[in-house]
Amino acid sequence: MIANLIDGPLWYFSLAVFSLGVLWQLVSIIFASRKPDLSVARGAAGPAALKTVFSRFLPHREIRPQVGIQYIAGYLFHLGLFALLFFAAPHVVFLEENLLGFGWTTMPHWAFIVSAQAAFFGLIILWLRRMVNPVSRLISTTDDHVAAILTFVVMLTGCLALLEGFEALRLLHRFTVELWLIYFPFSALMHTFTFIPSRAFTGAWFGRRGVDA
Amino acid sequence: MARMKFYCDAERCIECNACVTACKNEHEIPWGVNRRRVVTIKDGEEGERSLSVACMHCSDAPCATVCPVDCFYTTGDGIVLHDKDICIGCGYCFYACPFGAPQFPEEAAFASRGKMDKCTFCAGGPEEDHSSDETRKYGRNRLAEGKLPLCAEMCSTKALLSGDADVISDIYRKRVINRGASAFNWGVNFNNSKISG
Amino acid sequence: MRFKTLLLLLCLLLPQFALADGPPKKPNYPEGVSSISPGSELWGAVRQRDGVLLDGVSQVRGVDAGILINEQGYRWARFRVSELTLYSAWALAGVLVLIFLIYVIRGKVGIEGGLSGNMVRRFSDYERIVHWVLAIVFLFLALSGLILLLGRPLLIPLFGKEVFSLMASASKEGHNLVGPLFLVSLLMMIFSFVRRNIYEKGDLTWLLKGGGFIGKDHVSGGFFNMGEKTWYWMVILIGLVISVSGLILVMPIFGQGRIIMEIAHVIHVIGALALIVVSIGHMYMGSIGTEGTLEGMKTGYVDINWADAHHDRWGRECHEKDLIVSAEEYARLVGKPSVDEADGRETT
Amino acid sequence: MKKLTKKSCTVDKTTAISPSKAVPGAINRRTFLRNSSLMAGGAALATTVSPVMMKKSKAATSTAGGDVQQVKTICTHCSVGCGIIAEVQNGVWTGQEPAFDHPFNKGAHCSKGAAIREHGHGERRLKYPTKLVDGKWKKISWDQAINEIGDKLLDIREKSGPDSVFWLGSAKHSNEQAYLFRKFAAMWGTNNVDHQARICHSTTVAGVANTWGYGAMTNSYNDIHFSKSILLIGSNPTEAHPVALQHIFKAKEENNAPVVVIDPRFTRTAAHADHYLKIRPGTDVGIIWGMLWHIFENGWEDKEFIRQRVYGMDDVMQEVKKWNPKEVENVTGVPEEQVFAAAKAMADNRPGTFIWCMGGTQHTIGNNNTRAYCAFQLALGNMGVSGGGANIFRGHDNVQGATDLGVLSNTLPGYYGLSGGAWKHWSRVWDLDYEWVKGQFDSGSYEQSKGKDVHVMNTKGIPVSRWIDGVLEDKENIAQKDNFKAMFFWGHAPNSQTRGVEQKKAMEKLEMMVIVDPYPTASAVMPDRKDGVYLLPASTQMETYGSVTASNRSFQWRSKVIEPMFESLPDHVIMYKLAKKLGLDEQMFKNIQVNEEEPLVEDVLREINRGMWTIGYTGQSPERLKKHQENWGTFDYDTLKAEGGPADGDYYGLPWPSWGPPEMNHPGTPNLYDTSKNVADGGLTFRARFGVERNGTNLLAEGSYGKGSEIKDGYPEFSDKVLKKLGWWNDLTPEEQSAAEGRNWKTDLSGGIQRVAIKHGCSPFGNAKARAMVWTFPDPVPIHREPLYTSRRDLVEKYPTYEDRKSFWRLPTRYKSIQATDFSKDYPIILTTGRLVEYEGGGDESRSNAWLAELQQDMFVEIHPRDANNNGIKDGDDVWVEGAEASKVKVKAMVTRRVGSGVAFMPFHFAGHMQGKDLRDKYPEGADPYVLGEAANTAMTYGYDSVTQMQESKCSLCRISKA
Repeated sequence: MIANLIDGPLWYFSLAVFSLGVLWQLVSIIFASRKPDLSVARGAAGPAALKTVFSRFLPHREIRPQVGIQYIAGYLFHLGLFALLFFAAPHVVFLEENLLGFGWTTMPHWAFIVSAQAAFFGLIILWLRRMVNPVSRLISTTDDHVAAILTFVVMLTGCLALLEGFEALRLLHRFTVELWLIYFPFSALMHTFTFIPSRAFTGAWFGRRGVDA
Repeated sequence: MARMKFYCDAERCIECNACVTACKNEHEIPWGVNRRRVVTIKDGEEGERSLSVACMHCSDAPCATVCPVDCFYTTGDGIVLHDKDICIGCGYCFYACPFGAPQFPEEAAFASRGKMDKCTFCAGGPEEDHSSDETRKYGRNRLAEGKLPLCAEMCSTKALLSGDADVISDIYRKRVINRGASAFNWGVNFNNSKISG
Repeated sequence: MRFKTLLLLLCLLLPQFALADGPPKKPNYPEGVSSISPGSELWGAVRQRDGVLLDGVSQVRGVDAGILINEQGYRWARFRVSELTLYSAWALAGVLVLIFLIYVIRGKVGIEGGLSGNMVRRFSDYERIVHWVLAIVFLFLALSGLILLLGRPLLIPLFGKEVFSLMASASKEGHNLVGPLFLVSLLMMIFSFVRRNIYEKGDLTWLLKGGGFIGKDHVSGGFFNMGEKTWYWMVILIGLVISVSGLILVMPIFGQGRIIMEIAHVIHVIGALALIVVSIGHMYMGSIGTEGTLEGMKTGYVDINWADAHHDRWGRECHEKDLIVSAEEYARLVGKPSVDEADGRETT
Repeated sequence: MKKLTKKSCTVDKTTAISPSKAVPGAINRRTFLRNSSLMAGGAALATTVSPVMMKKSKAATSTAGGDVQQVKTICTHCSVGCGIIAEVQNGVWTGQEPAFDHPFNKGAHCSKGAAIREHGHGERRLKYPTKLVDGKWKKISWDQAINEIGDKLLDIREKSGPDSVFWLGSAKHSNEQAYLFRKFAAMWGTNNVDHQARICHSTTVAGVANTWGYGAMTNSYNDIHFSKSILLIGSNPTEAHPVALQHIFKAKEENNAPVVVIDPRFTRTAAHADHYLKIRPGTDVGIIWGMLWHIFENGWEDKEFIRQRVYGMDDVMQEVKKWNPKEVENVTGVPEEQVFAAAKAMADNRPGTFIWCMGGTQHTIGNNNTRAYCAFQLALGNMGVSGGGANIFRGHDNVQGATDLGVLSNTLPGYYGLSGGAWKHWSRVWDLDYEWVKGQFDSGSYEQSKGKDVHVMNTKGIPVSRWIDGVLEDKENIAQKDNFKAMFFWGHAPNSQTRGVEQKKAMEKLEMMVIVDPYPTASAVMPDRKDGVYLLPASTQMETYGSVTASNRSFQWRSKVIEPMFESLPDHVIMYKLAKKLGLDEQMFKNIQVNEEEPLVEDVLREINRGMWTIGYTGQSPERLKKHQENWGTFDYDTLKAEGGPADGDYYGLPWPSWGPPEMNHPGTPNLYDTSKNVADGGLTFRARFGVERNGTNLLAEGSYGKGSEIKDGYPEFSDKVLKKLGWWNDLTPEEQSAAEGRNWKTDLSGGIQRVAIKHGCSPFGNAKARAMVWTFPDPVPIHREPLYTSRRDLVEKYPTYEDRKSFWRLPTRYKSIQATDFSKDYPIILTTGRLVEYEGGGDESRSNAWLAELQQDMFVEIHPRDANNNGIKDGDDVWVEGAEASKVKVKAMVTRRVGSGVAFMPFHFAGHMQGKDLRDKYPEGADPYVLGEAANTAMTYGYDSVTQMQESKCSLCRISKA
């Protein structure tokens, strides 16, 4: 009963919400009315935009001394999550069967586990820092916490279902995933899609003003 | 009620591994999983003997004792079976079993070993007899067809016996009586043959 | 021979694993005629052939495939289900009762003169992150571990096999996956805290005074007192033992045989139990046990009076170095709404 | 509880088609599959196999609903001939049940038999006709294949003559296929046809046949039940014939029969023996004479038996005198008390059976060994009695049949030889003009006899053991028109033959290689060729039907279990296609009905029945064999005789000779030369094959004759003249008389002569002495000769090998010139080879069977701890084993006391590696066996028997070094 709901309608619903939501978000960002930039162009916007997209992968020289564990954690989490999302055997097979109709080479089981561990570790530390560091705690919104915890729960249920022997655990994982998908477009999770344009925008904005951002 | 047992006659076992392949044949056991194996001791030396080992369906089975999820049960025939829907693949039964009967399909770093698989005395599992589920998880159910385990039935020298403990011991006793008469029983003795006339 | 040494190790580790086999004697056949269960007789004979563990060969590949009988397995199983489960259950119950009693008897240990509101910095952000990571991982592992250890006697009656095997499977997979993280956070813990946890003079008196449980007055202590240091070293040392034994269990790829696994398992469980039991005490002391302690791990600041009370030597240091921050300063630092913020105006 | 209650046998077998997946977690497995595609070979195995099986079982499940029918057939893995009950469902082989009522195996199997259902999976089979086109395997159609091959053959025939094509047949063929194959060669016009019997028991056949008449196992596996003692030499049935052990153990346990094992290795058989004699390889004659020395010394020989039924035992005694215990210990390495104890055990417990296999036959003096064995049994009077006899365990499932049917370069079917008379006889059977047959052959002459040219048709062809030299030897040195240009490997594994490296060269020199086999075999990958190789997928014996002759001469009927898989075709269909292409079908199938392209198997057997009078292949009609198959259960487990039932009185499988036409209802002969039975009931005397007297000595039996014989003494073989002399001529019907006129018991197609002889209680082939001294052989009395590559230089002078031969079986053959040089310095370790229970023969089939392959994943060499330590080798190391001819193999070292110090052993089933190089990628897609390894014979060396050209593969020299 519930199983059918999770495997069926809810899955498609969440998928729809996710894709439409993301699409709508991006579109609305693109067509958001912006004031024309009247500033005198002191530099090229394009290259700066491109540069910034990449330069932002590393902390600013000025603040490097203050850079803490959260940077490493950040990379651990994002890379780990990416790997296990797209190269874990069960995920690939799932996508192949339910979405794409084609699969690709997967990583060996041990690598899957290792990336999962990296992601877990990273996420926990990131969240802890959010809580521990007064500033970041102040600026954190409920959304941030919900997003973090939701993602954590998705990963947790996934790892609990590793044996692939129990239907209930699989459903639980899939259910949390569906919640996550539904929540995604309306949350900070959107940064998955927006971080590049936003960086580019900033880069362009400063670049035009000849500021090396 | 009958009490099902395996017995391997070390005087007859010749390590031909028929029991091993018969089992794989009957239950389509995948590569790497061996419900039954033949162990040879003193390999290549005087006194070499082989024994075919699988789940011995112990009366007081350590696997059942130690299983954290209590997935083992003993049938009325004294056959120790387990429920793969309950099993969590923790491997405790493998540590506990003196005979190394429990098998796991995936033994790798971090691998969740997968559900344990072991000799079922060709008696399937908890599911409906001959249901496709039973066959998929535990292989065929010969006992329900009134047949005995194929490994024993196909043993090249009838060294491996299976069935009601009493019947087996009768067969065995007959053999021992025959051997009792024999000048040479346990072990080869080509080296203690002396000029005697 | 490999097994002999293992066996030795085994006996050293667990007396109840000691072997009860007599000297090997050759089976003589005609006796067999009267045997009712040929199987037992044969296996008896096999056991006695070359002593305890019969090292054979098999065409079937796999760890220990050549071993005909592993006596230890049986002993281990017995030990696991009787002693281990039983004692661990008692230990847990015991410590909970104990703490309850302490709480009833002593209540929350306050600070005479109450809290001043003036704080001193005790832990940096990083240190607190490390602590909490370790804490989270540890709690998860402890919980999942206990489910596996005590589930059969305690939880199956409650939930039934089907449901419990779900929990158990989840626990096991989670335990295996998160396990290694414990080692990582443990290492972080070592590096960030080791300096302040080296024993020094004065710790002994703390011990003699029973950590303040005996008598009303507080016992003098440094940044960390004897008790905390001991707890720290327990965590580190036992933690390492648990991690190593855990890795042995989760990676069956180095051809480690069943016996090693059994030993590893026993060590793992005993070690973990020790930590869990003590950790309960630690949590109690750190939270409802003593006033103002939790603050230190939450915000990184503790009340100066608390410092003077519990860690007078360190407290004195703070006074001398004048590290004390006023309540307002503190509120600003930790981003708490300060006193004059009722009308919502930002004062930072 | 439900699960505990047993249900009745209302089995829904559809569920029983077990989807291999023993555990849930399909996802893992399928991704395993995906991952594995990245890996190669062994590494991938662990992961590829299960999915492979899954797919299969899915396919199988799709056939749900079909009801199960049980098919009776015979195992194809060895000569024991175990019965198999296959359960088939809508054409899918879904199950295998033990054949408890089968008289040979009582449901028992070895690992091979128990895994035979894998034939129904056939994952690694050769799937369609394939051709090598500039180094790549290319799928082609049957028609294209047959046409191209046929044209090439005709072209070669044009240029080099029919003798330039070598037809290498197989002991895996059914009797009918083997017969057609031999006939095919005859129609093509060459005697260059041969098969594995050459390299397996040819010395046995020659030695035994020349001793007492027939070259076959005299008793049967079951007859061992009556043995009071058992001697095995150069035989390891626990690995080669496991099911035979159930019979041996019966005697051991119930008759308290001592088991004597003589072998260089402490084999698994030896592990169950009472006496074990560890000899130095190649000293069989020495040890046997050593035992006889004690027997004669103590007067234990059966004097009366010898007087009545043995010729030349005195010469043997003379030779044996030289073999005093000291000499025996010096040559064989076995101390006196062990030899004595063994001899005494055999002498005290009669009748004793004598079992030998490849360990005795595969030597340059193989024929000496086999005759020494015979002499031993004759001395103890163990011949012609139940429980005694020479129980020669043959190798392949139908090597006995293929030998009987003359898939050999030196005879036509039925051991008729190649004489003009033989050809005329068979031309009559075939109903063909003798001149036409003759015309098919090369018109020239290769050798002379008594100053006269011998027609090619009557000259022995080149044997399989030497085909290499048939290709590589200079044209001038070969006694035929030209070298081989094309080879047919029709069910043959090259790795079962010595001199692997030269073999590779030979394969590369050929113009065309045609491999007809269910598997590509090593032949497909050994040579570095770019083209000119054809792979034709043959069906297994599970995919066709016909008769097969077990080691004990019993015929068994095989039923078809499943239809030919993939594009494979049964061998006889392929033969027909080829014959048609070569325009030989008219003659070849003159009296054989052909449905579409499949010759009717029953008709083929009937033709066999019409022609094979010599060895009594005449009584086993398809009808009688099928009747036996249907009534397995009615035959007695000990005597093999049917008590009651439709086959009442018959011996199981009508063990040949089953005299006369089927109508005569001869029950078959369970034990050869058994005078205690009436010939009509399966009794016999020794065959009068070698004349009636020699230099004044009578060769016929004296005072010994079969039960119910009207001639109370020895007598010659029967012919029209003999009948007339005896006044029995009129017992023949008029038709028979006209047919028998001028003929003898072998050539009288009416069978009248045999009928009458038997009617009077006589053996058609006469009643003579067995000869312990074969004056027609290089060594009339078997003597010991050191191997060509010997480590005992000190013995070479005393026991030298033969002189080189200029032209022997059309080829120069070397002996002394090799032994002359001392290799023992550089190659100190004796190298011998043998079998493993999991694999069979070349192993291409069994190594492609996942259930078996998993149990033997590495090619290895057994070496003694002493040699290991001397060469710094540890157990499990990779080592180079370099043969005395400098070809070497890279294998795993297994340090064990199984072999003696100074001896190394390698199993010969592996192939697919060549001198350290892995050839897996050279196999056609998906047809590479799961397990590959070095072929032991790559390192084995030159050396051929002085009578039959049997290869020396049991005794050479090598050096072993860490890789």
